[in-house]
Amino acid sequence: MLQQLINGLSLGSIYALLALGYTMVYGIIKLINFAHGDVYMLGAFWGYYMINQFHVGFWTALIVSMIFCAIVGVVIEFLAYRPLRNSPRIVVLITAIGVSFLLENGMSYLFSSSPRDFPQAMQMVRYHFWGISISNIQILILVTSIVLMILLQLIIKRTRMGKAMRAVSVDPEAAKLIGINVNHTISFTFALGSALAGAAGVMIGLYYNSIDPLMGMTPGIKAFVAAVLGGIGLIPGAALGGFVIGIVETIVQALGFSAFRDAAVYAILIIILIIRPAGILGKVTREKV
Amino acid sequence: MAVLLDVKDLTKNFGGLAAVSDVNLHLDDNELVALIGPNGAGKTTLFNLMTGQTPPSEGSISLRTNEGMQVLNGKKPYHIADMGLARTFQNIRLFKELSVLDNVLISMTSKNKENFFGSLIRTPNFYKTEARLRKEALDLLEIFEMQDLADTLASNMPYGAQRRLEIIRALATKPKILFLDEPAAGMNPEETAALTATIRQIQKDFGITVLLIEHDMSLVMNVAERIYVLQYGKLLAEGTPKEIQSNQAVIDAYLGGGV
Amino acid sequence: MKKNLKFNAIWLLIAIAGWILINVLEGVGIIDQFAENTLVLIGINIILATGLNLIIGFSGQFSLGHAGFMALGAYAAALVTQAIPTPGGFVIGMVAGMILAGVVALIIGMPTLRLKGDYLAIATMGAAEIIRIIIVNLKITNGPAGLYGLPQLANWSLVYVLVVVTTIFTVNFIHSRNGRAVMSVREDEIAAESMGINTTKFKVAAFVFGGMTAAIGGALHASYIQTIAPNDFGIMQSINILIIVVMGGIGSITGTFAAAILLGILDMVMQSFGALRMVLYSLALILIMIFRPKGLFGTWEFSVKRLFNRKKKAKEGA
Amino acid sequence: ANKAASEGNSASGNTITIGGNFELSGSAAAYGSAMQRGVKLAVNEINKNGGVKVDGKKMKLKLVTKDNKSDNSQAASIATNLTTQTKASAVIGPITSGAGLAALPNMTKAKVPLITPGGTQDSLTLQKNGKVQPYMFRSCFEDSFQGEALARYIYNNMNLNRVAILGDKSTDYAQGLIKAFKKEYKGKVVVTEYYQSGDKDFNTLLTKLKGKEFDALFVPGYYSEAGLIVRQAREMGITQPIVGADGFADPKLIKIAGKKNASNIYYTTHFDAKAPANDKVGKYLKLYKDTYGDDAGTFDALSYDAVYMIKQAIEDQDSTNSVKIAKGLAKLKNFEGVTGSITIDKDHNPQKPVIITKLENGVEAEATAVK
Amino acid sequence: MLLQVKDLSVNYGVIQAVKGINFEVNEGEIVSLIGANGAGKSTTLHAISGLIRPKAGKILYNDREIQKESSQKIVSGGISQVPEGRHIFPGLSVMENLQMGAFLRKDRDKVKKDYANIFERFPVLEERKNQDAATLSGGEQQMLAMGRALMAAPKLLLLDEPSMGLAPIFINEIFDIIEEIKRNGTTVLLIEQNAAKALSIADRGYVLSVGKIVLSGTGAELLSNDAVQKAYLGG
Ligand SMILES: Nc1ncnc2c1ncn2[C@@H]1O[C@H](COP(=O)(O)OP(=O)(O)OP(=O)(O)O)[C@@H](O)[C@H]1O
Ligand SMILES: Nc1ncnc2c1ncn2[C@@H]1O[C@H](COP(=O)(O)OP(=O)(O)OP(=O)(O)O)[C@@H](O)[C@H]1O
Ligand SMILES: [Mg+2]
Ligand SMILES: [Mg+2]
Repeated sequence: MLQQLINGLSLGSIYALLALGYTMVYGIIKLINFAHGDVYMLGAFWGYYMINQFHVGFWTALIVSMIFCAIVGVVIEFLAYRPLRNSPRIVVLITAIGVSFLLENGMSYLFSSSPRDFPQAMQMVRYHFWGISISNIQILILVTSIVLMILLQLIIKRTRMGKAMRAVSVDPEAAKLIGINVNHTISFTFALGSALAGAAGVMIGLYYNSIDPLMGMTPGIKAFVAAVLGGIGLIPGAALGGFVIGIVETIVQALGFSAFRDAAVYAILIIILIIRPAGILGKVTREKV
Repeated sequence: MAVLLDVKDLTKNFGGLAAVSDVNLHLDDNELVALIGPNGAGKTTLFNLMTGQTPPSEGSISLRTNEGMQVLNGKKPYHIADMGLARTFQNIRLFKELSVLDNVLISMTSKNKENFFGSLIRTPNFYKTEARLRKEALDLLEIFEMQDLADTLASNMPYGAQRRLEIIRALATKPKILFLDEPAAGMNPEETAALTATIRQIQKDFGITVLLIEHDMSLVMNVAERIYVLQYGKLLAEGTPKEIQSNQAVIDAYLGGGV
Repeated sequence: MKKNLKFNAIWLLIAIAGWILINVLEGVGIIDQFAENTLVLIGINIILATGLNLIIGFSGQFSLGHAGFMALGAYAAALVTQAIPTPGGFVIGMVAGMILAGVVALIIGMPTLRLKGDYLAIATMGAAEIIRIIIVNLKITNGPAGLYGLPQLANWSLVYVLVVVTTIFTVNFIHSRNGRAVMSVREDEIAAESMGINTTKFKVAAFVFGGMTAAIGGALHASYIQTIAPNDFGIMQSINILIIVVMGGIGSITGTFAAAILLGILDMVMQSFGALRMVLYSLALILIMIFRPKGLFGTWEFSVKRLFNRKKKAKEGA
Repeated sequence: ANKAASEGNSASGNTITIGGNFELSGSAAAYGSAMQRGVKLAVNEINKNGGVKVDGKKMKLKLVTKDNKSDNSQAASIATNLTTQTKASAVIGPITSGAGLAALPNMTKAKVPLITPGGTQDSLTLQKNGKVQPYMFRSCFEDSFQGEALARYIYNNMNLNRVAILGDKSTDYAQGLIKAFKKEYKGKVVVTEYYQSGDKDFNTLLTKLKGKEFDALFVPGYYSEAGLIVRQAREMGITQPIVGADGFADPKLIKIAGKKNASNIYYTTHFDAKAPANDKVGKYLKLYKDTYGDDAGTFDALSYDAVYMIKQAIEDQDSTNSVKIAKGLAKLKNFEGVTGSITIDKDHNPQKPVIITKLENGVEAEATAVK
Repeated sequence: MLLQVKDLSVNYGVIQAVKGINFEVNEGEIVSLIGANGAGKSTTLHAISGLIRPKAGKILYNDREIQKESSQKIVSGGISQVPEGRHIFPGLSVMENLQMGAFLRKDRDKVKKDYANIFERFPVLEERKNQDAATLSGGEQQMLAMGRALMAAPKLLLLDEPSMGLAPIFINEIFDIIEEIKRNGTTVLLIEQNAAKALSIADRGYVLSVGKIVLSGTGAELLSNDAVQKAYLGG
């Protein structure tokens, strides 16, 4: 059972890692960035090419991918979302879906849709103790997601940029009036969120050793669910949601209901939302009239 | 004159803050009453309590109906509205993307209910009712000389017109009591004067009771028959405009020397 | 009163004329089987999107689970027509699907419609996925393989009639007192409640109505394609319907028609673009949204009455 | 001349049109594009070698492909498009059973044969009343054939009598295999667990399986997930043989699993470089590698064969008429394809030997043909 | 001259809200803009703050053209606005809102002192320091909006109807505060419905009607002007 808990945490950390980026973008422009999962895919592919073509090490690939994805995120925001700054949110959502389709199919078109093996830039080592087994890469992912969560929380709570992000998220107009550059702030958020996705792409590529252009679809949706479950827009919420989903999936499968794994996740999501309409950590603010 | 609305020992706590505490007040038939008090005194909160937007911490609100006094606590806002309490909002809350006429028609829904399946098939009765409601709505708009704006989007109208529409919309629910939260905010003296006249007129023509919150004393002192003064959530004073104007406690807390 | 009758008659005439026109075109061979196929798929999408537009565009509730209700309609119709392979059987199946979808919408809607915006979206998406997963795991639905070899009882005429009927019902609903109440929920829930409108009731009503129309679309889909599988009703299907609604203009039934037709034709033309197909489609989607963010028609509606009045005005002016 | 010729589609001019109803985008794009590669390879090869001999003259093949975006209603619409607009004499694809079923009514209406290289569902080629679908053919095995063959092989040849199953819940392919396997297997199925296509993490399920006693792990599914399962199972210390069907038969399986992990793996396949059924295999593998710079997978080969099956049917019937081609396909006997010597049986399933390949350290260690 | 507006025109789509107006604000002055609802007062302020691009005309601040500059640059140049409808940051506490006001400032010590000043002026805000700003009463929000703008330590403060929704006793106070702000060296451009009060503290004033400036003069002149009396003072 302890082993299953480890499995759940390790799966959850992957969801959490992706959910963090989701939640950041959502937090600032209230956009369900459907393309987030696909930026993660791009990160994995970029890491793949860096390692295969330039034979860089894991850490270099990780950082280069983060930078690459940050740029991609900013460019996507600039071209596809910024022109719609004053449009209804659902319109931007559709655009995001369009971007997601474009990335998935564009990559399929250019690089074929069949999966490819990720170069083993880091030797997998397994540690066995107390009857459980855990690999160095699992630990890496788990630690990274927790560190990033703390880091992000610090950025948002402590830095000037974080302050600007909070202001823009609640009232962009008023944010301008206190001298915040709204566009820069949003770009920064996309860069940060996308860099996280890039990191996730490389780490998860390495972990599973398989990447393909559609790899972002399912985890993207799961990460979105995780972000909502924890309270969308909240950094700790995203992490918590990710872990909860990872563990729920593990428990359901361990209990022998593997065919109903996703149904159970959604059922728990709905139940939690009915009890806490703004997610586990979200607080419901009744509008004052 | 019988009591129409009776508020007893009403209290609302937000965390440690008693926004409204132990308030007792009553509204009678056909009265025009004002509620004043410093910023943050709890006036809007009191409105929210009476119209069901906010559940009270303690105390009761009851309304006289055909079946005698009925307690409103715990009832949903739409139910309370249906029973005859209508309101406007401090920060205008119109149905922005709908026409002025639709704004008014929507308020008539609760008094002119429609069967769900009936609304799918257009019976002759449907057209008859629609025509009647439309006429009623236009008549209401006419009171405020807004019939020409009937097809304008609510959000495209100047501020003052929006405030007036909010009042019409509330009237369209055929209320027994109308609550107005700062109806003159953002209006200049001239517009305020016009509003004063209209409020008085509708109160008389519709035979309803009006309770209004307002910081503009030119309006309050002109229309109110009685005034309640709230401070720190508690009732500070009650009386006629004359009495209130000369009440030292009210002057110190609220009016200042200027009036 | 007479005037109303006249407008209704004009609408009816337009509908009948459309039907005759298409039949004639089919007779002379301008509309071949492939075009008819396209028309049917467009028609089904119109039904699906109209219902979703009622939920999203008019009641302002963000539902991302339309495919779930579509699935209920499809499976109900498929199972019933397998047992009773007659037009009557199809009607029974479709109605059963509608009732099932209505009841499920009620069960899902009651608790979840309290949620706001994206929370509701994800809850409805989850609910639809649960429906799908249950279908995957049921014996009677034949698991992931789905049901196939269904009798083709839906033809193009039936689809046309049902498009007309659902549109009329939807439009009538929107322009009734209930419909206005639904719209007030979208505009400002707090204000609506204060005007005596039971917002929960109207939200659920729109949701149930939308769910039932989705079931009609699903039933037609099952019976026309003759094959259904759980994967036909996944998240992507919900998204595809959503795209029609938004592209047409949230809150415009005319727009829904236009977008369904445009996307339907695009879908057919793009079949020949091979692997580039979805690349071009997604580019088109992004560009349309950027250049027409209000949708093809915004909230504009085609109206016989207005057309008529304008003519009259022009005449008076002359 | 005869009635048959007025029905269905025939070639006009000097080219025979073959339709491609391919999954080029969407969830099955990986398999659909493999199908496209195989079909293109065959069509180009045939044309380069002169074409198809009909009525004493050589006619070229023209391939018209459409993308059904892995969507069933699009597959149906494309079936109409290819048969009524393009006037194809035969159509290859879609690759999945579901899409194939959706396309079938329109193919039947137009009387044009459809060959699916990947639709393995048993009932795909059969009507409700048990009669054969006249216009549906496949170049791949049906589920029961492989499932039963594996069941027998595990029990009889490998002498293993306890099996754990880890199958894909979201595809009918895996479900069909499981059903057939369970029916035929004489030993005990210890446990059956499910995953979904697109899953990447199988640690939980494998951890659970690890605690059970079993002799072999049967994984009905495609290589994209199976590769990961093999890898994660081996890393976890599950050393029992892992058995799969032709969904395993792709070089990607070994790449994803890792060479070291791809040991003690058994799967059914259609062709094998080590024990080639005929001299075509080697040539095909080389041509494929030269053209695409990659190793050929199963779907590519099955699609490649599908084209040659059509060519054979045309030449046998000496007609480009689609009804005739269907007849020819139904009568196909001892057709030598790269996936073996094929005879179409009365249910339009190809009868060909199934080869079971064993992997050791990522290379094929042995291959056995089973009946 | 601190601010100079030249032939400013602003459109919303096809609607021309401001039609070629000219006015100026000198350093150390209180200048008041008055006019009926929809006259274009708020629109003018939006143009100055860079929230909306003018269609034509110039805005000179310290003789520098700012009509094309970003709002960020404009704010960092020392122009701060208390917008109509308050626009406080909901979900953030009162204190956080005030901190936001000092977003561009680097002089930490001075900022600390300014918090104290704000709390002295608006004691309610100190009482409500940790409350979610969205739950403040209307008047409290108005004070917060003012406090936030002051935290930017502006050279030019744009006030859009600061007395709206305030209790009478506090209206007098708010005008005192505005005068005090002026004494502390901040120039003020004031929009008010309460024209009498506004003009009585203003050095100069302009009357705006349907997008045009129809009258101008010193505060006292305008106060005694018949037309102004009639239209805006309820006399
Ligand atoms: N949801 C809430 N949570 C915490 N405090 C609240 C909440 N709602 C109101 N308050 C506080 O309750 C007090 C009363 O607010 P209310 O809005 O009723 O004042 P008001 O009398 O209408 O003032 P104004 O004239 O300024 O509008 C205020 O101090 C406000 O900050
Ligand atoms: N966002 C907008 N879109 C379209 N028109 C607008 C917009 N904002 C303002 N207007 C119009 O521009 C004109 C000027 O508006 P503005 O808000 O500047 O007036 P104001 O003088 O500030 O009035 P008030 O006293 O009501 O605040 C009005 O006719 C108004 O309806
Ligand atoms: Mg108030
Ligand atoms: Mg203004």
